[in-house]
Amino acid sequence: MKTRTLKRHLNDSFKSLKRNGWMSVAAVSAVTVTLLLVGIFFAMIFNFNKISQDIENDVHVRVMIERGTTSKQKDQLQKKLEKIAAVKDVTYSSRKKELNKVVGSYGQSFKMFTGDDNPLYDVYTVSTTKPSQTIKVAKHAKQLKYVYDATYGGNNAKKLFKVMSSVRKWGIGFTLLLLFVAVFLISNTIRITILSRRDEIGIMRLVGATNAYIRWPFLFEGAWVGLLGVIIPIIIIDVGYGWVYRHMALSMASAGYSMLKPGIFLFQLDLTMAVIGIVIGALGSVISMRRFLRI
Amino acid sequence: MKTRTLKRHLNDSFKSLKRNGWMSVAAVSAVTVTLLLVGIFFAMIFNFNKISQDIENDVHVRVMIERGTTSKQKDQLQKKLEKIAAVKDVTYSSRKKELNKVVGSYGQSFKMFTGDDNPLYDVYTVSTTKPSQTIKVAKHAKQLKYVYDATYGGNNAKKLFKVMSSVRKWGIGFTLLLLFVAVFLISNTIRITILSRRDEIGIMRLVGATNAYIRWPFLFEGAWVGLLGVIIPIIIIDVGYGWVYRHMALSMASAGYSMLKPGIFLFQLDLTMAVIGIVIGALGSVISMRRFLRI
Amino acid sequence: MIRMTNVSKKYPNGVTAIKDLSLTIESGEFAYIVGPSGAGKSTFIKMLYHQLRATSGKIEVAGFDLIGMKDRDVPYLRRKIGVVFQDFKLLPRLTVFENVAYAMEVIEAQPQAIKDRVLEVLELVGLKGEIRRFPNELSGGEQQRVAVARAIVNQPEVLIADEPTGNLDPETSDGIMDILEAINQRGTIVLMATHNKQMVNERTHRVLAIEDGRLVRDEKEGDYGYED
Amino acid sequence: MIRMTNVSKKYPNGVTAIKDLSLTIESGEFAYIVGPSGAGKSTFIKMLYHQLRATSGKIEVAGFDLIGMKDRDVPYLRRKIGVVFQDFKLLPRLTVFENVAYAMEVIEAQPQAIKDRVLEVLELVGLKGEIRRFPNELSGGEQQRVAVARAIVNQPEVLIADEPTGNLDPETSDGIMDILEAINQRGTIVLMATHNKQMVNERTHRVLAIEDGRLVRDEKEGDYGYED
Ligand SMILES: Nc1ncnc2c1ncn2[C@@H]1O[C@H](COP(=O)(O)OP(=O)(O)OP(=O)(O)O)[C@@H](O)[C@H]1O
Ligand SMILES: Nc1ncnc2c1ncn2[C@@H]1O[C@H](COP(=O)(O)OP(=O)(O)OP(=O)(O)O)[C@@H](O)[C@H]1O
Ligand SMILES: [Mg+2]
Ligand SMILES: [Mg+2]
Repeated sequence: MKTRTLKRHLNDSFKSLKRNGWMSVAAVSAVTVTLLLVGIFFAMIFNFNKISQDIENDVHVRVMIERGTTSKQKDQLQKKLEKIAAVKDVTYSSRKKELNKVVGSYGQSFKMFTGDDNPLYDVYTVSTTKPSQTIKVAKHAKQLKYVYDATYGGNNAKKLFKVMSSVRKWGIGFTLLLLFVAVFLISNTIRITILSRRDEIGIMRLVGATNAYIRWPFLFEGAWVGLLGVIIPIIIIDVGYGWVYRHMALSMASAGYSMLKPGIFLFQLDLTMAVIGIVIGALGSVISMRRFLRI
Repeated sequence: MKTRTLKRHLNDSFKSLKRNGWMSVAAVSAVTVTLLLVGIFFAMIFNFNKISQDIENDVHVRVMIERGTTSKQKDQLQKKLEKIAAVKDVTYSSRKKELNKVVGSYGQSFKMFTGDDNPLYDVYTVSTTKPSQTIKVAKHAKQLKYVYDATYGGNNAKKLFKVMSSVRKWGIGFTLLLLFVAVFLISNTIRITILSRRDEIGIMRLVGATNAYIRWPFLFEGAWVGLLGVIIPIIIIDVGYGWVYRHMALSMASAGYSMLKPGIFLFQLDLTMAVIGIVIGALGSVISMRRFLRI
Repeated sequence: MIRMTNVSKKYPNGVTAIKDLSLTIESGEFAYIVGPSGAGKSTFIKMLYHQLRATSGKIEVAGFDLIGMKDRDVPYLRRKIGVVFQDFKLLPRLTVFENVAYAMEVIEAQPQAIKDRVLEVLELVGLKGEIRRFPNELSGGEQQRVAVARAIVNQPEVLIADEPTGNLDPETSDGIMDILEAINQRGTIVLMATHNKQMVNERTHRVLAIEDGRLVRDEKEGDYGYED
Repeated sequence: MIRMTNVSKKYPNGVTAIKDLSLTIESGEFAYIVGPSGAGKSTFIKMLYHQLRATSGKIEVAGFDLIGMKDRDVPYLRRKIGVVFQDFKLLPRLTVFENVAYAMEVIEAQPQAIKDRVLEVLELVGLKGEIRRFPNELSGGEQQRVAVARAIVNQPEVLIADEPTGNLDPETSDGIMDILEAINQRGTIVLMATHNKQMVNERTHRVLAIEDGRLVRDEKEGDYGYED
């Protein structure tokens, strides 16, 4: 294609966008609303994922050390623990400290067991790189020397795991669904606008335009619709996310979790939306007009 | 309006729907996809709500009874507990039983404390009607006679509360957003189809049709588009939800939670979708054509 | 009766298509509107059934005052006027029968009356065999005849036709003219823009010549008057 | 050269609009197509530039074999043919200038050449003052003249005009005819469907009469031939 022709196509696409008036506005706003939904939902689902991981990562393996283990042997044990695949870090907590924790949640009456009466064990708290590895690590740890027992969170944690992972599975499914919906709705809107212009396309054919020649301005017009449609969602998402991030960060942090940092995440999200809008706008346009490009 | 005229309008709307061919198909499929999204999302969010409530409801207030309290006094206490506002039910668990629980999660070494050595207390487990009342109930219980202490879940539960409630808050926000988006997208699609028929509307005006006369068939046509558009989502949601329910029910139950029962829930969901589709289809149609009904 | 007093029409793009035009057409008159392409004939006609609002002046048609008319009264004016549009303006999604019937349906006529009357006028314009077709399945002349049928179906007080024979062969044109004259005989005002010199000269009626938006000639028994 | 051999055209609705029609038009000829409304003139014309595919028979236009032609070759046929459509077929979103220019743009002409040539033909049809207007801001006759301008702008090998003067006053019609005859003088085939009896009789050329889909008359120096 000559640059002159390309320029003409670009020009034509602008003109057409402008002269289609309300039709263009309606198409652009369909893209806007769809992508706004996509953007907000994606921001939510990815953060939910992040936080649910934070929660899962809260769950550790408690490795109880047999009584009478010397501190050298403990060091040995620690090294062994650290070598288990998927172990991130290992922290030590004496039985005394452990008792204090129990006192905290089960009441003052445990206080009488301080000192040698303390029925608890010294403990290594082992955190894993992947939450799903917790059970495996616990089993492994149990077989090590000097280990009295190795437990992990218990029933509550298991439940939480299950809920989180099923919510996340549904989240992925819904993300894909939403993507499909967005693609469909945007291309469908473009299709309707093209349907209403079939006569125009027919006339272009009748005065000797090749299909390629007709297609280009429509392709560009679809792309403009997508581009214009993506601007508002990007602004709203970027500003809104920043606001939420600033206002939630503290309360999140106090609960031990954190949202995704705006920088890269927003960039990726914006890019995703722009690609959906522009690519689907352009492709939808070209694909919808195919059937009008006969005879 | 005469019934004859009404029949004619209905007739005209059918004809028009049929004769608009691909345009009608495109409009109907826009409604279909939008409502499918709404339906699936609503099914998810309401179930998520249900389950998160189940989880929250798992959290109880543990009221420890002072040692030496007679069983008659305990009954008194139970009655008092039951009288606290927002208390749903109160179950008794002896210190022996409690110890077994501790043994379960902290290891066999506690076994030595059975019998009179048992450092634990008899306990009333109090469940509240609203999870948010837990803290209040605990405080109240603490001040009662024969009560040694009253605690609730502890740190983990608090975290969970926070996460759940914020997820739920976001869920409501997103539900509203999705509703708005659905309404907008459906009416926008209808608007585009009407825009492409402005000439038609103009001709109707020119041959002496009143605005009301022109409006009715368009209103009905919009309603048909909505009605046709809602059929597939309803089928998919009903069948799909039934399937998911059957397949998830067991694993859910084993985790102690349950999904919403299909019966009434699906009826409400279907109704919501039908109302959105049909009402917005009809209204969108009438509102979009307003500006073409001048001169 | 149609009365225009000092009517002007300026389009948004700045073109003044009708300039200070005054005329009166009495009930029962038959008048041609002639003039070169772009003279303002269609603009003049469009103001009569309120498709266009005059920029200034007074217009009175069939007892309606068109200036300051409320939008909701416009349909009632139009029901007294039958119009053959220069570009036909048929409803593309309705069949020939339905297009003509539509004009009767809007006044909520009886279904049987509609059926009878529509078939009657379609026979009159020679299209009884095409009632199930859609406008895009018709020849240019056939579409024009459907437009004529629709304009006359309600037996209007005023019949306005913008080149009703532009796409017709002389024989068919004559048939249409016979119909229009018959309607005129029953007291309907017929107002017809045309470029058909022969017709204007042979079937003499009042002639209104418009040039560049002005009424330049108004003759009771006129002729087309332009040389070629 | 245009050659049709035993061509028939049956529409999907069952109407056979052209029946076993054969004819040859040599380069440089000027031919009228006459016949009553609905005779099949437009159908005949639409087959020549492949808007319609013949149901049977052979068609050859400007060196192209139209039967079994591939869709992608159709534009190249059409670039050799200028067409004035009965319903104008102007692009509603383009101005008068852009509409005419479009036919030159598709063959990727130089911008300056386009500008010069478009203004030239618009002047020829008397619309130089309206180049910035959109089709719906034009009178019927003006739209028709834009259609004529677009048809001739590329100096086509074949010029097909379906009632190019139906909406024009006799004087303007004469102007258009002058243009068509001048183009014909330069060797272009001109094929023109018309109902204008006077024109056919005064400017004598070959006359092809179609009735009910059949070629019923083919005269070298014919006349309109229908009485009224
Ligand atoms: N919608 C419009 N907007 C702007 N200008 C217009 C519009 N319609 C017509 N015009 C201009 O107004 C003038 C009169 O147009 P009109 O259609 O009344 O002419 P006419 O006498 O009917 O011509 P014809 O015989 O070609 O149909 C013309 O110059 C035309 O270009
Ligand atoms: N798209 C179509 N589908 C079905 N039938 C059609 C179609 N177009 C035209 N016809 C029919 O074919 C016949 C010939 O139509 P055509 O348009 O060729 O006539 P014409 O000679 O051009 O008439 P006119 O002088 O009125 O323009 C007519 O009976 C018409 O109703
Ligand atoms: Mg006109
Ligand atoms: Mg024709």
